[in-house]
Amino acid sequence: MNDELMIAGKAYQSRLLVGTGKYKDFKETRAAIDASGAQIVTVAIRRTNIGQTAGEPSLLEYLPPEEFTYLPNTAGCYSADDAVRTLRLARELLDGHKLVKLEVLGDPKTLYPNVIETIAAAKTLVKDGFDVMVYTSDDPIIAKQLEDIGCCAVMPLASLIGSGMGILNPWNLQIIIENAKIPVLVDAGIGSAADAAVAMELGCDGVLMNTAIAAARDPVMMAGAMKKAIEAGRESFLAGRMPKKLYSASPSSPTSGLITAA
Amino acid sequence: MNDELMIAGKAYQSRLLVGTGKYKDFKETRAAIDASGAQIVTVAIRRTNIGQTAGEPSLLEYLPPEEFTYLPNTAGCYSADDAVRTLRLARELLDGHKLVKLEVLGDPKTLYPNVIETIAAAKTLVKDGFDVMVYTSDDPIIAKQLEDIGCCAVMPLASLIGSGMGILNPWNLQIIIENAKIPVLVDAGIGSAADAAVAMELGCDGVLMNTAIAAARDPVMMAGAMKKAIEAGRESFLAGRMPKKLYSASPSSPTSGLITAA
Amino acid sequence: MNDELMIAGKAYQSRLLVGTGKYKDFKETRAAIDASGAQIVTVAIRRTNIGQTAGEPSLLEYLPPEEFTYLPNTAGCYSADDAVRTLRLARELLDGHKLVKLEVLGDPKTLYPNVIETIAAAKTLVKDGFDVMVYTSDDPIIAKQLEDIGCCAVMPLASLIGSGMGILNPWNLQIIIENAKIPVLVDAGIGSAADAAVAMELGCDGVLMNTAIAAARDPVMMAGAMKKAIEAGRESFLAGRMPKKLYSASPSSPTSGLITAA
Amino acid sequence: MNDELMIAGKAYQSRLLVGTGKYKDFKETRAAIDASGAQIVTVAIRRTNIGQTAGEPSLLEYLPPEEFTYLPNTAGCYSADDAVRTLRLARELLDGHKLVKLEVLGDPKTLYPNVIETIAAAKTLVKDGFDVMVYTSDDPIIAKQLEDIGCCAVMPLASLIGSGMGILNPWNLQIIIENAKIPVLVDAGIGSAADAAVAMELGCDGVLMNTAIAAARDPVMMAGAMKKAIEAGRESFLAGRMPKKLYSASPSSPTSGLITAA
Amino acid sequence: MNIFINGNLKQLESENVTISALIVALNLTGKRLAIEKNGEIVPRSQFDSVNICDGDKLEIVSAVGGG
Amino acid sequence: MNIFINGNLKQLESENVTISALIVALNLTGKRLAIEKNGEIVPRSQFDSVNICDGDKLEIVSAVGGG
Amino acid sequence: MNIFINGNLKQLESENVTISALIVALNLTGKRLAIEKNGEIVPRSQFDSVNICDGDKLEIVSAVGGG
Amino acid sequence: MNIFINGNLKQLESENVTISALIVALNLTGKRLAIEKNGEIVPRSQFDSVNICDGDKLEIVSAVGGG
Repeated sequence: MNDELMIAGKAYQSRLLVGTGKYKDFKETRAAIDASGAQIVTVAIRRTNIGQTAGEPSLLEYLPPEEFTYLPNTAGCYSADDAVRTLRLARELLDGHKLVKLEVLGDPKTLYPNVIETIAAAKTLVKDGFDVMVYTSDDPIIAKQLEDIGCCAVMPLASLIGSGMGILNPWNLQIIIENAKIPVLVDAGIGSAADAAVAMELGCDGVLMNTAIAAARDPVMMAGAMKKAIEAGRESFLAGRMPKKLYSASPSSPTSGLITAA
Repeated sequence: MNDELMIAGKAYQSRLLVGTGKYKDFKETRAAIDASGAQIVTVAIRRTNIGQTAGEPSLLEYLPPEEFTYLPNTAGCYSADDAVRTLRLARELLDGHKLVKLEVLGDPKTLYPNVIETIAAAKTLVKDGFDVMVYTSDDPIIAKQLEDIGCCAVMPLASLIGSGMGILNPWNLQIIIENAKIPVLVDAGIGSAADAAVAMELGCDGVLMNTAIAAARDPVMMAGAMKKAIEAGRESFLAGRMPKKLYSASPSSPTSGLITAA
Repeated sequence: MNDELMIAGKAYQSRLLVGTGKYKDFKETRAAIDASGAQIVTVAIRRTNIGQTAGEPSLLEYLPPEEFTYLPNTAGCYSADDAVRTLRLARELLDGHKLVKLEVLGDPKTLYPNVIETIAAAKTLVKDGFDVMVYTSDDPIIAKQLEDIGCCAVMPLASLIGSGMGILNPWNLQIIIENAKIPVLVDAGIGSAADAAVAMELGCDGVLMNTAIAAARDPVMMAGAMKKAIEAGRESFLAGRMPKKLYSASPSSPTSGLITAA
Repeated sequence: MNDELMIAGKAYQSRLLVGTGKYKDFKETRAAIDASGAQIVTVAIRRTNIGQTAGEPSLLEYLPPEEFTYLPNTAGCYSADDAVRTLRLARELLDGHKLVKLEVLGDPKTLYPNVIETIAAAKTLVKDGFDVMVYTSDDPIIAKQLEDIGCCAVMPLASLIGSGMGILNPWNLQIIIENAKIPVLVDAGIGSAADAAVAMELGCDGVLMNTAIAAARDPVMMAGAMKKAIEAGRESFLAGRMPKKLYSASPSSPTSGLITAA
Repeated sequence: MNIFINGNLKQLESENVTISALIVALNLTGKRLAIEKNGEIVPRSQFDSVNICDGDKLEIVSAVGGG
Repeated sequence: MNIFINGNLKQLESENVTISALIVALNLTGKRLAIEKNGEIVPRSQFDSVNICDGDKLEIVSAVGGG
Repeated sequence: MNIFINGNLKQLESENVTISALIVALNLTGKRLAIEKNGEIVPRSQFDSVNICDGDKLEIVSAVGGG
Repeated sequence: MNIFINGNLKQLESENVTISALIVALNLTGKRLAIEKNGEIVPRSQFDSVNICDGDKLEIVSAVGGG
């Protein structure tokens, strides 16, 4: 089945995007990402650790930019300015790389997005030529505004970052999906494979997660589970589920020809 | 990963059991079952259509008993006697085949199990040498009694047969799973791939479904989705999900080294 | 509004039935029951404490049988015989009192009902002339059988006794209510006033609770809250709620005459 | 119990605020509002129907401003300017009345709030001396910003206006309530009395509704149910509910002294 | 002269009409109203003094049932 | 003689004790009780007439708080 | 003679018909069947030896799609 | 001279140091970096030509694991 995810004009076979944080070491990071089948991986931009011993391994050696599409994020930014500044550095760092994940947070306790600052940053970044995948709340109006600004993908939360609470408000996501002409990816809040399947069955184009894999007892096995869950949910969505009804019209076995009728 | 499902002393690689009813034709039945990867398929026992043109194809030609483990059911039976009589005929029909699915229904409107008659039938069948996989309600006490009677697997409902409502009471299923020393399979009520993943994440040993596949817009694609969902849910259960918390303790990206600290 | 609850031919104005256990002292018990407005109160039958100082106060002095309808229960009974024996003693104790609450438990860990033993006890008690209000699971078939046996009220659980988990499976309760010609009361599992309102909105005829009141920080205030919640839920059910729809057809304010149209 | 709702320095005994739209006639409007016990009623501002027969009754004759606190709203406004203009007219209309309900909608299909325009309007209105009760989404960051701007109450939605879907995301409401130092009222989406009780048990200071009452089969009876539900939910919140646990530690009746121990 | 009331064209015979006079003419005496003239609110206290001129745009609003 | 009350052995000096007498002896006068003797309920009306014999098993119960 | 097959009356010319013969006559040769005669299962091994008599009630069943 | 690197004061003996030289001095040769000087990004192509002056504020960043 040819069912690719198009983001900023590029086609991806995997609808699972993963973060690279919170792993035991780079070896586990790589093993989990391989198991996940993800083609797009998020990275954070941080001050280089000055005075570190030369030759100390770096993330990029384990995840060569030739093999993966990097998605630099603005994690930890609480203002539009910081986010824009961070992504400009990321673009320089990654040789003009344009695809970025914008997130501007509202407070350090909930990590809930600040949609006002997010919109301001999105306008600047789009004008500046970035392909912006934007993390936001499940507010359908804000999601539409971000699309109108020119973001290449809108990424509403399922629940708070790192909470693993799953999809708290599927109805808002449904409205966002119905109204969007750009890809809608669920970002943040997924806690288990079933959560990922639910998101895809709602009609999401993809899911971005990190903690659900990295904080599992066995991250590599969970990464494989997530790969299958995303595919299962997607195919279930495309296959068209049976209708729900409190009472079934008909059992699965014939109601005629029962010997009990004798 | 070697993670087999043991039922009545036999090992199965697939944890998805499927029904064979409600398909357009036998060709679709076979295609869907192949896509599902199921090794155990349920069949109903019905009066032979007398006067049918010879050579008319039969289910068994499309699903040779050499390739699949048949699970004759008692669909449509409302008393222990009818169920026992039906399965004795099934055993004769299938050359002494001992593995059966017992279900005794309470009324034709809800198709909810009659646990009293189910227990009576289970006692007779076990004494009579059958390997009984028993469909029942999500009553943990009844489930335990059926195990004590000697059933080889207990199969509580997720919701009403053919309803596609998914798992209505995960808490009862959890109790049943905690208490059971025999395989627990969710039978009836699964409506989508996500439902199947949820069931497996609860710790079920397997899932039996029919309508969710046969009544999908594209049954073959849905069958493939179910295969992946069952595996995803199982691996997610084994991998050990992250803890849920309303507030996240920590974001996925480092909180230090932010340029914004400049 | 004249909307009485009829049980065994007697009319009650209150649809809230309460237990008398787990209170700090008899004074609090009485204060909470007065605040609840309950007319039917459950009591347990236990061995008299021999050698207790004479004149030590007893429950009956705080809740005179002339003011309240006693509902002796069979809490702690795990067999039909024990339950029947307990209620015969209760009848003698209460001068031939016929209205009783039958509950036969399945195990001490979950306190889930044993419906097989419950049915056996119900048959004996009804034959013996008792008016049986029967605690049971949310199995619609069992509920119907208990009605057919001649119980005067069927009382399915919302969730496990003392769990406060609220209504875990409203769909089963709905089926029970639709099929029943006798009063259906939710018994066990209610944790808060909202839970009680939900139960009544489903169409239950009443609710029986104990822990939700007795284990609240302020039992007397919670008892008053429960009284209002039961009445609110009942009147909401009778008033006929608005239809649910994901999108609203119409706002609450006129869409014409807006100055913004200027 | 003295438990008043303070809004803009004025104390109210009722925590239920109601709209005045969608009723059969003014007589029913008044009867329902009386039954609800509401002290604050919302009204819309619309172009006067020119050429209407003189003496035609008006809402104000049925709900004299001396008896009720009017809360003029901006229903139907899709921009900050329209909302501000509407409320300035309302202030003039109501002799300098300062308490208003600000709502700026995002689109006519979902009636979801436009939080960007809402914030802009709130700033202008607060500067202009209005006491602003503001309708918003369940975005905790936006809710906090509206509080910081100086609104006197923040009113997040439970679900879409007129949908009757109840509280779709109690977790967000919980965060808003925890962070707020001003009253938090749930506005929009309440469909039944149980929904109202759930909102109050979450710790909301009040609930504003219209359709749930006006569109009930019997609006006056539903209004009374809502009054009780609000009080029940409030008292349940104050009384402190019992803890939830899947398994109960203890039954409600004594576990010792059972005759069955004989 | 021609004025606009609530978006509709309205012809008035006489010139130099006050708001108060207009209210009477419109049969709205005693109604609780707020009035905007060319985008500016006219305080009720000035209804007698403020004149309406040709081409004025008036908004006349009242409170109605709403939620 | 020796009897069992609520599962516990109890010694009584005198023979031929009625239930009523026992209740007094047990300091339970005036309490609302139901009594089972060797598995059979003894109606309150018979408390004066029914005698207790050596080895009898008695259950004496009352109503307590419960849910 | 008259027999009942799956609840329907069926007339057979010849007497002394074996189950096997009946299967041929019913055009069911080669089908996988199980047969109950007057409530008793007839093992396939006995299809050749067991005769059908007037008034016998037969149930002939096979496996069909079901869930 | 004194400069600030990632918020920390750093003393350099020699004057007229290029970015490239600094990278060597900081033992960061071969690392994938992006550098901001006094709030302005310095393109990698200009690392050899751009000099650092006393009081300059440098941000040196790289990509790390994040979600």
